[in-house]
This record gives sequence, structure tokens and C-alpha cells, in this order.
Amino acid sequence: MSALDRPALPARRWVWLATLSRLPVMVSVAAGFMLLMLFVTVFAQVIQPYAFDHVDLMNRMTPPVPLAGATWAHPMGTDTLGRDLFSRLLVAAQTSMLLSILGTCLGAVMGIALGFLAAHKGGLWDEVIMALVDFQAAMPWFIIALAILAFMGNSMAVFIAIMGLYGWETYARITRGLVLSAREQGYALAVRGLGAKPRRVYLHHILPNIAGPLIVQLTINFPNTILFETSLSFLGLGIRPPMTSLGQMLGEGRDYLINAWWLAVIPGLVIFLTTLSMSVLGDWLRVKLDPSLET
Amino acid sequence: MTWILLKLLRALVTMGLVLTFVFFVLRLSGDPTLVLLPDDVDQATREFYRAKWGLDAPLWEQYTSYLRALLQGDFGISFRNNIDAFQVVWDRVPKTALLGGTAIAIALLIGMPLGVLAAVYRDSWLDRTVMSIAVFGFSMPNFFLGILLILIFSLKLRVLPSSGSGTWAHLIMPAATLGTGFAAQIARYTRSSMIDVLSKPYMRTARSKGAGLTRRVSQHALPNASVPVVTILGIKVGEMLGWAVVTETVFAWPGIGRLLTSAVASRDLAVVQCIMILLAFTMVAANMVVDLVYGWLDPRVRVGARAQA
Amino acid sequence: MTALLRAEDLRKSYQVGRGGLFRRARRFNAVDGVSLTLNRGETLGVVGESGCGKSTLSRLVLGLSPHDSGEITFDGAPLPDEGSDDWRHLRRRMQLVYQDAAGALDPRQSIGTQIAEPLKIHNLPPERAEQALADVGLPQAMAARHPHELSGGQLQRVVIARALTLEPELMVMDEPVSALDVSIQAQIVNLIQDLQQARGMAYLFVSHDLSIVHHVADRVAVMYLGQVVEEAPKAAFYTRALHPYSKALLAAVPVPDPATRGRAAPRIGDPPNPAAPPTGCRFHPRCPHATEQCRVEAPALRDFGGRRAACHRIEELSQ
Amino acid sequence: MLFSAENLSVEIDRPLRDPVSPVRGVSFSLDAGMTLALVGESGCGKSMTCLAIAGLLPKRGRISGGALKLDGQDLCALPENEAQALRRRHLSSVFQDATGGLNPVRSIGWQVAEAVRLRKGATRHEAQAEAVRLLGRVGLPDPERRAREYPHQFSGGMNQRAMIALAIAGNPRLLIADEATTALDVTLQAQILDLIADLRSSLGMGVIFVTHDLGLVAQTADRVAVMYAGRIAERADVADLFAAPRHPYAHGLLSSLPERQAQGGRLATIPGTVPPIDALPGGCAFAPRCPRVSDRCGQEMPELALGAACHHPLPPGRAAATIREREFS
Repeated sequence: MSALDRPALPARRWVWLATLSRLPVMVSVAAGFMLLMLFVTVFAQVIQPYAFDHVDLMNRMTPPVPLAGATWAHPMGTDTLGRDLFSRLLVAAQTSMLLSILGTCLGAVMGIALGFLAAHKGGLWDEVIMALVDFQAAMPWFIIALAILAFMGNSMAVFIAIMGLYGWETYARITRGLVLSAREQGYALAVRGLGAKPRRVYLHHILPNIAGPLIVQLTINFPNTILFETSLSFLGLGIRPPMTSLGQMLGEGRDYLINAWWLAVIPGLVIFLTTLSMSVLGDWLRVKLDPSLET
Repeated sequence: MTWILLKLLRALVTMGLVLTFVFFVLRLSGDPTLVLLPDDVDQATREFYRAKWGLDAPLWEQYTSYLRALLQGDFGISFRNNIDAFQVVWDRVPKTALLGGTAIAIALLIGMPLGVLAAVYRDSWLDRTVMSIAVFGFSMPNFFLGILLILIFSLKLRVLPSSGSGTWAHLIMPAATLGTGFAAQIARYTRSSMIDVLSKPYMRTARSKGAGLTRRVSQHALPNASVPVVTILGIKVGEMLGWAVVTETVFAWPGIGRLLTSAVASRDLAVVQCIMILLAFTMVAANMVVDLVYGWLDPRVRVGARAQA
Repeated sequence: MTALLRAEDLRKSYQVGRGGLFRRARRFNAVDGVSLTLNRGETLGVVGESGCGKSTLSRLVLGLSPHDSGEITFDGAPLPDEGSDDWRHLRRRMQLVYQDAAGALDPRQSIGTQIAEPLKIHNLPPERAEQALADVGLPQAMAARHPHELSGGQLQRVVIARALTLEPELMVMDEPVSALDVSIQAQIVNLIQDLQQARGMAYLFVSHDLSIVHHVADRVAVMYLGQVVEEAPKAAFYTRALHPYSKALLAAVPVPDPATRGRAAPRIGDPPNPAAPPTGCRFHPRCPHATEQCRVEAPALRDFGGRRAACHRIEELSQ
Repeated sequence: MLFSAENLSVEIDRPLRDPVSPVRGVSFSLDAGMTLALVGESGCGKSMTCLAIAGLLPKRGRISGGALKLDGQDLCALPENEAQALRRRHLSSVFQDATGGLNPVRSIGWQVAEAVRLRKGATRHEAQAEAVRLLGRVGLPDPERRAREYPHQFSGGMNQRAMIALAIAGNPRLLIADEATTALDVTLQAQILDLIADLRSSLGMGVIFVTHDLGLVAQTADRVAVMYAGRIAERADVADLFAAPRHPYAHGLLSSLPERQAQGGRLATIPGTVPPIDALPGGCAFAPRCPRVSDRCGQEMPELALGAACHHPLPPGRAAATIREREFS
């Protein structure tokens, strides 16, 4: 390695620190909440005070703490079967987060791979992949998912596959566009003109340059995936008892709005805060990583 | 004219693919006789119904007869109540159209002007306020918003009915629920599209002519900025149909979405199939309409791509 | 001595828009039957207006995009297929520098990494990178910077340095100074000339700027709508151009001398759509001397004692 | 006198940083029927000067000092709406990117007619007829039909003609042409320049011609202001400037032109690069690149005197060639 190769590392590390210290308040709060959600995703079983499906018919529908009749034994109250709402919430959040992360990643990997393939191969490959993209975009996917889940029954594998198929076409379209335009950019042409193999051009130059917009797309898509999962579970078709997810809890709680509104409102609030935090983070990242989107 | 024909052809191909997809997904996902008939019926009865519903033929034959029937407008018989599936679905269409139309109207009437204002007064308090509200708006899960509205306006304040349809009061909460997220998205797209257009050189030309702000925005910027917004609108119709199912369930709004959830629960194959085809058709049609509006808004599409002289 | 680069009847067309289902897409002949030769250590200037195909030509002769027909030989051997190992090895001998220097550099990598990249690709000694940086007059400290921290002139120096590391025999310069300010232009032009003297590289210098070409080229080729209409040694071309288009081009150049004011600009109208070139001689709709023959019959590039021109009426007009 | 800028300064606000001044104390004047060229390299403030005159400064920019006098009335002293009304009536601009400068969703005729109506208050019908006449005037063949077409159907040259038609709608008295021919091919450029010259003399307009191309200056201008880093370095009649530039920058610029060199030799260059406007050196901004620099130049900003803003100007009338030999090599 020659002296020329040494990147100015210390300086760049400093820039990162400086950026972190200048985070807007909203973004810090959102990032904090997402970290909390990730923590719950990993450690739900460790922190839950009760087993999430532990039934206690003596303590049914106790309200959450600030309300009259609440006990610290169940800080968020209990549901109609006396199950601890806090514990259920932790496990439900874990399920929802895991499914959404998995779904987002599946969709992203598939979409990005197909997008790359379409851009690289061109011709018939491109036509077929883009036709698939158009087809996927032209289908009411949520409704098809609903029908598949109803008819195929309660299968986790099917549910995950459906989540993975949700939104892949956006990644494919964006990746293809980015790769095509990056390849027409001077630097990619120039490196090719130096005698580099396509692999080098893609891995060393194009991928790092399009990573930003793709990450942004990931953050845009993630809240949508959460909403997709929770909506299906809310309708009773995604995650079904005995398992639980945020949408499923909300769907269950909906029947007790009059007597125990918190059964619906608390999980709803968690879903809302998650999507909101992710959107706030996504907006911030978008301005940081992809200035072309916001002039 | 060629491009309209091409669009039409493309739409037909998409519809064909959707029909095929729907058929195979629904046929492969379970035997309706297992669900619909009581558990204790004997094999002979089961076979009788299989034959009656055409489920005993090879899949390929089922598929061709399914397509043939569709071409003749025959969507099959609802397994549950033994009437024409299309009729069952069609009866619900006006309700969903009313709900969706109101929501789109709300989204456009609120979202577009707010987006325009935010872009014109970019980085002002107005912009920041509108955009913050928009982030809240589209992060809000629509079933949660619906439940909150019911909790507040039906259960606490007791001013609006929590479910059903019939009067304008019934429409308010479902339409607001469905329209909010949509309005937020439209506001964001309008803003970014307007910001893009406002920085274009022709806006400076308009300024140098001495055109005032109102004129610049309404005559020069908006016609250009609305092109991508219209495109988004077309894409979002599908998303909205999904949300409509949830909203209708929350408010027990007797539209297609509600019918779908109950048909799905009872595995009424013909009705589910009919709904999916109808919704897919709606999406394809929406995209066609968008293409036409596109051509009307943008002369570059209308006149056809003549290479620059 | 064989010529370093020889192109014979090169053609390249692009699709215009998309074809319909039953209709072929229209094609646009960007380069339409161009022949030229370039000797070692020589500079051939290629001039023409936008859409004349000069940029396409510069990529064709390097084999960066495949040609439809015709033949290119480099140092006596035909160009290998694009993307093959031979093709990649040949990159060491021929390099491209073009107008958009900022675009030619990866925005995320340091200058040093990028100058060293060709050496990594071809397994060459890394010291050459420092040498190249010095050769183009940039301080070594520049290596740690990123492209956005450099000015336009500096970026163009970096691009030239990167090409120099491979010690090419042929450099194709596509509008290398057009995006630069006047005072910087002069710096880069001097650099390009110094490098040629020091290393004996051959240049294909593509530009719309006739004054710069006048300064750097040994021979000049004029392109119009995908074809070479005139080719001549520099002195002959600038003192007495033969083709009516060359004359119009020269007459239109704004001379930085107020004493030459009052020349009427050649009234030759707007250029036609390059995707639908006129019949016969492509210049005939704008030519003040066009005849019926020009309208129907395309003129061949004919030899006029060491220079070539494609016009039916050269003999009459030069009387 | 038709128009004068007196000590014009422009400031641009930047988020989280100090504002910058791309234009700092620029003065010049011109009469009706005359062309003044503003010449300089990118970032010298020539375009910003134009935008300030035309009242088209970006949102964050403002005129921070000086006066702009149109027929003796100071545009900067008038209330905003009156100043804009005066500008609308008497002043118009043509920019570099004609195709981008025209609205893609409006027909050419609509856009020209709009300019007629805004400047003269004509009826829709009159404006339409006037637009067709103007399009014919700038040399578009078949203006009746062309008026109904859209910018994407036009070539770059035709669009620039349409922009000029739009600019001369309502007979403005001052035309600002900001790099109006830069994007065009030379053969087209020559024709557009002829058109502008023709319109100038037939309509009696004053023209401010902004360019980086000294060849165009020599061919079109009556007076020249050479700008460097937001200030005027030299102001002269075109013949004097090209015969004997006085400011070392103007001299260096002229010397670097290939046309003014001995054949085959090296081009004279100005060493270094233009300093960014937010990091200008104290004193004369050109001092770090100047061959005639002295200690005084680093401390004291030179005022424009006898045409050149320089403490050590080249002597008037001396043959430029001999100086070049000695100082720029």
C-alpha cells in the first residue's frame, strides 16, 4: 500500500462524533425509542414479569397503574383472561419486530438482487424482471395476502413469505434505476476504461455509491411492513392465538373498548410510536444520505 | 394513439396475470368442501359437491373453464348463500366507492394545498408544522386511528355513531380514518414535487416576466408539480383498497372490505375470487386513468416523443 | 511505420425511443462511415458541433462501446472484443480523458486511492501513483482529499494523472478543457502539451473549440452529422478551409479582437435533427452553394493533395 | 443615461454560517442602444449582479448596498412593488438554458403572450397576435404554427429565439443577456448574437451582456467591465481593453487566449485558482496570483481609478506583447 492510499481516518471519525452530538431532539428521541424496541426484541423473555400466556382468572381486566383499582403487580393491567398486559406487550412487540425485520430484509434482499440482475443483464432478463415488478405493483397485495392466509391456514412460513414478498418491487425498481444511472455516471465508465472487471466496478464503486438511497428505502419500507403485519393480525389473519403480536392484541382489545379501553390503546400506541420513530429516523437519514431527494 | 393501445394491451396482460394468480392461489390453498360441508358428511356427498362445483376436474380444465366463465361474466355461485357471487359483491360496491371517494377527496383537498403552501413557504414555521403533522398522519396505523376516534367521539362524547352506514354522520369517522394517512402522503409528495419545480429555470423566467406569486404558483408551478402527484395517486389506489378493508372492519361499514373479511372467514371461494378480480380491475383501471390524466397534464407525453430537432 | 490507430468506415447507431410492437424503433447514426488514422506522437483534432458524433467516435476508437461495422486497428492489430482479457490489457495503452472530470471520479474515494486504482487493476508498482501526481503538478498532500474538495482544474489534473499511471500510448481527450475557466484552460492545455512532449503520446483531441484545436493539433478533422467532411493539416485548414461547412464554422468563431468586428455571421440556419439527417450531402439545406446534385447524391471524401474533403463543388468554389 | 449601478453590493445568507457577499461595490453605467459586457470567470459575481439588477435574487439573497438607477430613478430606494413594476415595464432577461427556461407544459405562444399581457396589459387576443408577431420577429419560421407547439418540440436554438421573443415583449429598454449563447453551437451563437444586435439597434435597447468568452466581448460590446471576486477589476472601452489592458488580471486573461499566442508556444497562464468568495484574502483579491504584487496589495483594497482597480496598473497604451514576454510566462 502506498502512502497515497491512506485515507484520512481520524478526521472522518471526528465528523461522526460531531454529527452525533448535533442530532435534532426529535431524532434522538426516535432513535432512543427504536433502540428500546430492539432491546425488547432481543430480551423480551428476560424482562417479562410473567409468562405472556399465564392465565390468572382472579385478576381480570385490572386497569393500568395511574387508574383507580390498579396494582403494581400488573403495571399495565391485565386482559380478559387475567394475563399480564405488560408481559404480553413485550412478547407481542418482539413478534411484530422480528416479523417486520425479517420481512423487510427478505424483501430488500430479493428486490435488490433482482434489481441488480435486471440492470446488469439487460435485455430479456430486464424485461421479465420489470414485468414482474409491474405485476406485483398492479396487485392489491394486502388483499391477496388476506385471502392466502385465510385459505392456507395458520402457517408461519406462509406468513413470512407473504411479508417478504411485500414491497420487494420497490427495491427492485429503485436498485435497477440507481445501478443504471450509476453505471452511466462518469466514474463507473472511467473505472471500466481503466481495465477493471465488472465485479470491481459494481462492488468497489457502484454499490457504495447507491447504498445510501437503498438504506433510506429500507427505513421508508420498515414502517409499512410493520403496518402490514399488524393490520393482518388485527383482522385475525396474521399472527393468531396462542401467539400474539401487537396487531393481534389490538384486535382482541377492540371488543372491550367500553370497559377496558387500554387493552386496545396501549398496543396501538406502541405500533404508532414505532412507525413514527422509524419515519422520523428515515426522514433524517434521507436528508443526510440522499441529498438528491431533497434539494 | 399507439401509446394508448399499448397501455391498454399492458393492462389486459396484467389483468390476465392477476386472474391466473388468483385462481391458482385460491385453488391450491385448500379444499373448500372440507370447510363448507359439515365434518361428518360421508365421502359420497363430498364427491357429489366436488363434482357440482367442478372441483373434481384436472386443474388445467378447471382453469380454462374458469376463464371461459369469466369471459361470459359468470363469476360463479357464492358457496354460502347460493346466489350469483358477482351480485353479492356488486351490491356492496356503492358503499366502498362512497367511502373511498370521500377519502380521496379529503386527501386531495387537504393534502395538495398544504403541500403547496409548505413548499412555497419552505423552511418557515408553516412548513415545519405541516410536515410534522404529515409524519404523524402517515405513521398512524389506520385501525388505531379508527379505534381512537370511536373511543372519543362515540364512547366518550357520544356524538357520532361507532358503526354502520346510512347517514352522513356514519361517513365522517371512516372517511377521516381512511383519508388521513392518504392526505399526509399527498401533502409530502406535493411538497417535494413543488420544491423541485420551484427551483426550475422556467420559474425564474416567470418571475422575470413580472408574474406575481399566485400566478407563478397556479399557472406555472402547479401544472408541472401535479404530474408526479397524479402518478403517486394511481400507485396508492391499491394501498388504499387494503386500508379500506381494515377501516370497514373497524367501523362495520358494509362495503366490499367487510364482505371480504367475512367471505374469507367462511371460505366463500367465489365471492373472494370475485372481489379480488374486481379490486385488481379497479387498480388497473386507476392506472389507465392516471396515464390519461398524465397525457392531459404533460404535452411531452401527449404529443409523443419526437426526438429533439 | 504503421499508424498507431486506424479506423476504417466506422459506423455506430443508437436507438431513438422505444420500438412499437409492430414497428422497429428508429435508429440514429451517430457515427456514419468515419475513417481516420493517427500516428505515434501526433495530435489529431476532431472538431464539430453538438450531435456531430465526435464524442461517440472517441468512445468507439477506444473500444469502450462496440461499433456496428467497420474496422479499428491499434498498433496493427484489430481491437479485441469489449470486456475480454485482451481488451482489458489494452487499457494500459489507451486512455480516455473527458469533459466532466468531477463525474469521472468516484465521489466516495480519496484522490490517492483513485489514482492508485489502475495500478491495482493491472498489478503495476504503486510508486507510479506518486510520480503521476507530481507529473500533473499536484502536491502529494492532495492524495488524502476527496473529489468535492478540489476545483475543476485540479480534478481534471487528477483524471489525467490517473490515466498517466498506465503510461498509455494513446490518449483520447474529449473536450478536456471545455468546462474550465479561461485561465485554468490555459494551464491544462499547457500540461497536456508538456506531457505529450515528455512521453510521446498520441492524442485524439476532440473539441468544439476551434481556437484550442488550432493551438494543440497537428491535423484537424471536421465532423458534421456523423461524417468527416474535411480533414487537413492544421496550417492548411486554418488558412484555407475547403468545405463550406468548415468555412462557416471558422467564420462563426468569435475572434477576441474588436478590430475584426462587422463580419456578418454566416446565415446558415439552425442545424437539422441529427436523428433524421438530410438526404444527399448532409449539409445541403444549410449550404449557400447547394445544387440539385447535393440534394440527391452524397459526396465522397476526396483527396486534394494531402488533405481530404467531401463536397461536390470544391473545384468550382475554390476558383 | 439609461441605467447605472452605483456601488452595488449583494449579500447571500447561509444557514448556520456567515453571509457571503458575491458582489461587492460594483459600479457601471450604460446608455440606450449600447452594449456593456460583464466578463469574468465562474464565481466572479457577474451573474449575481444581473440577478440583483433584474430583481431575481434567490430567496436568501438581498441587495445590501448601493443604488440601481433606471432613468435616474433608484430601484433600491423605491418601495418593493413600485421597483418591481418599473422592472417589469422596462427590463428583461435572457438566460443560458433556454430549454429549461421555458415551461414544459405551456405552449410557446402562451408563454410569450403571457409576457406581453404582464408587461403591457393587452387583452388575451391582442397578446396572442403580438406573440406570433414577436416569434416571427426573432426569426422563427411559420410562427403561427410554432406558437402552438411546446418547448420539447423545439431545438435549442429555436428555444433561445423564443426566449428572446419573450424578453422583447413589451419593448423593454434594458435587456440583460446572461450567458445567453453559451450553450449554443458556434454557428448558432453567431446568428443569435446578430439577432440581439439587430434588436438592440431597432428597438434602441441597452444591453448588458454577461459572458466568460472574451471573443464574444470583442465582437459585441461597446464597453467592458472585467469582474474578479465580486468586484470590477477593470472598466474600459472594448477597443482600449483589447489593445492595452491595465489591470494585471485582465491582462492575464487576455494573454491566456490561444488566439493571442505565438503558434506552437505555451499559453500564458495565471497561476493558482480563483479564491472562494467566503475566503477572500485581505486587500486586493487578485494579489496572491498577481505578478505585479507588492506589500501594499495585501493590505489595502485598491479603488477603481482610471479604469483599473489596481495599485500597480499596467501603463496605458503600451504594447501588450512586450509585457507578456516579461511577466506572464
